[in-house]
Amino acid sequence: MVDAVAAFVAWLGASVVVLADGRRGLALGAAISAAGMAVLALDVAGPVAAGSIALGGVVAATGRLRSGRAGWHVMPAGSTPRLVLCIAVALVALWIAAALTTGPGVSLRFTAMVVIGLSGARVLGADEAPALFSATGLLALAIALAAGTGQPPAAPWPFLAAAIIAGGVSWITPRIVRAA
Amino acid sequence: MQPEAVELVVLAAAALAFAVVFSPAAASRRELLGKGGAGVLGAAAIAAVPTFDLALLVLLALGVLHSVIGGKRSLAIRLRGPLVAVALLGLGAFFARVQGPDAMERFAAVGLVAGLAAGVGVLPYLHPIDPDEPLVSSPVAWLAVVGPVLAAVVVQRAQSLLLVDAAGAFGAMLIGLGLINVAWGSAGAWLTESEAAAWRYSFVADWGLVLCGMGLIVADGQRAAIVMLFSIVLGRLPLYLLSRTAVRDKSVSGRPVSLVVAAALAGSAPFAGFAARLLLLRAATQLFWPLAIVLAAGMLMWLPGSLRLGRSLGLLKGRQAVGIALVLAVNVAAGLYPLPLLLAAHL
Amino acid sequence: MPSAAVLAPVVLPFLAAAVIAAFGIAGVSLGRAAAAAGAWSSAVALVAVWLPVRSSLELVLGQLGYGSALDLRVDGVSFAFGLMIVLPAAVLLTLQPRTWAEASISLLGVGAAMAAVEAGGVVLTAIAGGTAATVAVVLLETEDPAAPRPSWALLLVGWLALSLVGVILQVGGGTAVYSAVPVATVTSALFALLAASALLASCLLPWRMWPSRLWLRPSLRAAGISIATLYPLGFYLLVRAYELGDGRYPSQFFNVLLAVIGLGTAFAAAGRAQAAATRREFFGEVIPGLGGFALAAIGLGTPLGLVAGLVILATVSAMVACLALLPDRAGLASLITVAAAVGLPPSIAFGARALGIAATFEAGDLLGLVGIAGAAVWATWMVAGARAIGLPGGRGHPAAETFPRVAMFIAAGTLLVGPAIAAFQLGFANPVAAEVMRSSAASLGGGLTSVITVSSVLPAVTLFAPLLVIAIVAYGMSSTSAIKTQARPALFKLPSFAAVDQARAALRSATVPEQYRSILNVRELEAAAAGGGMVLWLVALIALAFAVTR
Amino acid sequence: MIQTLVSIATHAVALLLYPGLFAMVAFGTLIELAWLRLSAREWDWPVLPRRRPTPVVATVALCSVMAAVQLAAPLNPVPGDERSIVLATVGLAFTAWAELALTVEFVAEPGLLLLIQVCWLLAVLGPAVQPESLRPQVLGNLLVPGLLPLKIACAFLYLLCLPPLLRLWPFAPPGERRGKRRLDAGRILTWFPYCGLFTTLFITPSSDDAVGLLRFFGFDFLVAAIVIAAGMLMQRRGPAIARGLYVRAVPPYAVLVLAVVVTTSILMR
Repeated sequence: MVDAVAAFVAWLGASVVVLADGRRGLALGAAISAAGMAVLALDVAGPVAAGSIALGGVVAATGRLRSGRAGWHVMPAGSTPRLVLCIAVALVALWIAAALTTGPGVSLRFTAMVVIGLSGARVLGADEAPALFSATGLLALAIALAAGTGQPPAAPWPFLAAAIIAGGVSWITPRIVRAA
Repeated sequence: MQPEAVELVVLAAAALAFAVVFSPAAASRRELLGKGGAGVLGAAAIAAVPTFDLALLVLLALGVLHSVIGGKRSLAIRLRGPLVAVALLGLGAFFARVQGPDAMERFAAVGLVAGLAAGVGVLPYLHPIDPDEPLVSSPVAWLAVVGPVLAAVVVQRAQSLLLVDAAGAFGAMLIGLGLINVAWGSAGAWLTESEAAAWRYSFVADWGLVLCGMGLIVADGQRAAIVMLFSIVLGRLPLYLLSRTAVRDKSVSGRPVSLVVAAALAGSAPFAGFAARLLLLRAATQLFWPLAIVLAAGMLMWLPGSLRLGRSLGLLKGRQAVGIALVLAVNVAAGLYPLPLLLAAHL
Repeated sequence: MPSAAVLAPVVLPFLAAAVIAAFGIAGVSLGRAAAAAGAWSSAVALVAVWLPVRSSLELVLGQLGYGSALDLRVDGVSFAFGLMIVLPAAVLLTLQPRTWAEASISLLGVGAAMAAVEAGGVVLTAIAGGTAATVAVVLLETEDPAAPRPSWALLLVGWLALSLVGVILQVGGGTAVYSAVPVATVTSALFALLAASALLASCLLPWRMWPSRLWLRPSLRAAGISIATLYPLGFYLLVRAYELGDGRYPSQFFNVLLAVIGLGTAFAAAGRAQAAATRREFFGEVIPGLGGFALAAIGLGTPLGLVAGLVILATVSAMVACLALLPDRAGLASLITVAAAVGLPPSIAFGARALGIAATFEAGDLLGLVGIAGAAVWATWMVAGARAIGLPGGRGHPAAETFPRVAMFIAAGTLLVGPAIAAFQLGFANPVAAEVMRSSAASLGGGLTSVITVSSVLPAVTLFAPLLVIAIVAYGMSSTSAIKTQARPALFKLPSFAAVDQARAALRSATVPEQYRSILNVRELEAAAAGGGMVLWLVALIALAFAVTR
Repeated sequence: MIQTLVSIATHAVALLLYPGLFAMVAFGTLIELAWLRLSAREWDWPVLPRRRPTPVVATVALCSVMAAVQLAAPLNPVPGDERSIVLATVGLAFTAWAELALTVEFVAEPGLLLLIQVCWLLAVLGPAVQPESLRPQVLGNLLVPGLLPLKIACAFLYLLCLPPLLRLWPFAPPGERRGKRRLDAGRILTWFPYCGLFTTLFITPSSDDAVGLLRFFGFDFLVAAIVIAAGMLMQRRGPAIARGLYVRAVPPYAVLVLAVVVTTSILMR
């Protein structure tokens, strides 16, 4: 039951990142999604992995609060297609995770697919740096989480690496990007 | 580490060294060394990390790094290719690991092939280009430095991740995409208006043959791919570097050197491209001989584009002329005697 | 004789090219001496390797990486074709002044062509031949970018097709080495591909292509070298094809087809020659004409046809050197060259063509009709030659590169050695037949004085010698004052390929109708594909997923 | 070595005396005088050809003697197996075009003449396709019923083509000078090879004795007479008839002969 809630939370966070344009919305989404993924990682890869994801999420959210458009800007005007995207991806992921594939770890499979899918779609659709880098952070965490599906992960390295990337990416300020 | 990937990292390092030595301006040499070095290190990291997921994370980091170092194109465009590649490769690996119907395996193959195409920057996921963009931040960095290593890693991992049926679909998709890129790339190199785009399309055309080689599961296919990647990294890339000075000056040279360069770019004998084509025809003949006929016909489409690119090399003197001679000599040696390349990659 | 000696004829030109280039870059031009040394040393090395042994000497080193070992071989075939390539090139490199770059590139071409004929397998021949073609294009471009040169695409098609043949042999038969390929591997389809690549490599086609057009270049330095190195290679492949098929082509249909293509080429060249406006245009058709006769003879599939074809090819290589050195003006040199070109008796060209026609009758199965056609084409060449004697010289090319006496000596040489055709065939052509037609080559006989065919004997020495004396006396007594140089009408017009040119122009100017242009705008299509749009990327992913689940 | 020298001497004798140069000049002069006598309205002795031969005459002489020694003339010093129909045919083909080398004006209707020469080549070489033999006397000696239609068709085509090849047709070349007629040295040299080749190919070989000689030359004179008659007929009928014959009749007939050659070869395989 905990895993299911964690999966929902991860999806909710990823959806917020897709729907929000303001720094607060993006930070909140990153944090929520990381939290959900951390809980799932605890079962799959142990406390170090879960801690890495959680820490990565916190650092990412903190970094995101420093730069980007002020305020929440969650579901701004014209974001209906993104909303439809979040729901559709969730439904497809759920169908694949629960009905199509077999074996334990339905929540893990759902979360990996939905976070990778939504973050990839956000990268494809976004133009501003904050949204792009937030999605990048989530993508990194999801890739590490996906490493846990199938066979048991031998080492926590993917989670550590993902955390570093997620955390580091959010501290890249738009000024550096504009000057480059 | 995978010997093939190691060899490609070494070739990328050699190409970087060539670029630094034969680059016309001092300022660009430092930039080349710094940013180019980071690219080569990133490629090495992709090859070195023990698991596929870590490789994806390294690729993601490299993508972010490449987008941040600047360039004419917008951040979103520079970030899109690598990140979509990571997402697709991640999903591909994920589908390969979960138990489920055969379709899941095939979706895994789709994810890996699409991710590879997005990472390298070939059809259908061409990275948008800007003619005035410096080399290190242009898509050619993915096509000629990181892409080869990424391709080697992805193909090798795919062989372990995918079962027989999905592996067949994986190979078939690679060959299909390869033929599309051969046609589009060679036509683009010939007909497109801007010279820089023409050079990019010529890389895409070469990648078409690489994908076909990787898709042909026989040993000769892998050999063809590694020799073709050699002719990209240590043939087409250095010549592209040298031509960038001429392209801006719009000086088109009718000198015979441009014909020799055109021959090297067109994969004519005795350059490395011809040896790669020979191996590719061998592999195709072993698998399905009509494919060899199609490939042989496709190989002729390099000619007009290569003549154009050869002419765009301009009147190069002194150090650049020595650079061209060195590139041609290396390609002739590899074309006549590619065995060391293959042994180094354990093929 | 150490087997490494087979490397010499290939390596020596490359070495000379490197030395000339090194000195040239340093600002010192070594002139003709170095170039001549490179070429003549290759010729001497080839003879030195072959004569003492007079059987095949092979060097096999390690694998190269594409399924072939480095396998070089000097046997009867490579000796004959090697001489046909290197001798005219050596003469031209010795006499004609060149820049160091042109000399160096020319020697690269000679070396590559020698490697092509010494290669022990089809794949190596494809690589070396492709290299020789590339070098020839570069050489012609170096000398004069504006002058006509071969279509690079056409040359590349030929050699790429040959590499496909080599690959199929490797995959189907386990090897592409000429002497080791299992006969069953050479199917009709594969042979058709091999024959097509041979015809493209030497451009043995009825249309007016580079073997004719190169002679109209303002300077003939690069043209002579290019034709000397490239033209024999297509015939070399057709001769080696006999070795692949154990002395025969897969079906007699190919023998007839190649003979007809050869005669078609010779007739088309004759048709253009008899319509030539200047003597230079006439001489431009001599090489394709002789090549057509050689192809017709070699394509017959009998030992007599093969040796007749080889003797004609030897005449072709002599004429390449002669025509490149001949000035574009009237005079005795020009007259003798015309006589040699049309094969006035008792020249060696006359004897070889007569043997070629005789071979068609003795090959049986209605091939005699090819012989009749051959005689008719030869008659057309007689008309063209007679007409050309009175034509104006032509545009002319730099005096520094013309040597009328040497050209006359070469042309007269082909006339005077007519009586020695039997000896020449015995030493030059029979070893080739023995190499590629082992089972049927024994029928060739006659020794040094005559050529024995199935139904008759050509008394080369005993008939041609007195005939030669008669010719010398008769022409010695006559005077050429009566020849009137004038513009002469053509006897007939070949069907001009205007229709082909119109079709090509229509294809080039074809455009999409105005109302559909917005849909099929290539520029916009390219922009969309290269724009990296989200929709395109997602659609592509879905398409791949859909394709995979079929 | 001695055998070779003897053979060279034999061939030299054949080339210069018989059946070579001397026999050609003798036979040709007689026939040429007959032709001049019959074809001219008022007769007076023609001027002898120039003492110094032109390249045309030299070429015609060279090629004609080579053709003449291939004939199956009785007592021909050249051994039978060393004769070839190809050498004879090609040699005579050269003689038709030697004059074109000097100037266009000396050759009437060159295009049509080339067409007729191709028909003549078919007539001469056609009979050799099926037997696969190149010895003239062997072809002449073939009396296989299956080959007779072919030989008859080729013989008729051969005779049809002779008048133009010997320039007896009514097309006077533009360059021909009026006034006193000069003996045509070129034609004199070709009468014997053309007539002798017909006799060799289409009449059974004669024996190597006086009777054989009479028989062989008898047939030669007969062929010459037929050709002269045909020439005179065409002279009288005028150029239009002659052009009509050689444009609309001879080529189609040659195609028919070609069909006969192919059919005969297929049937007799």
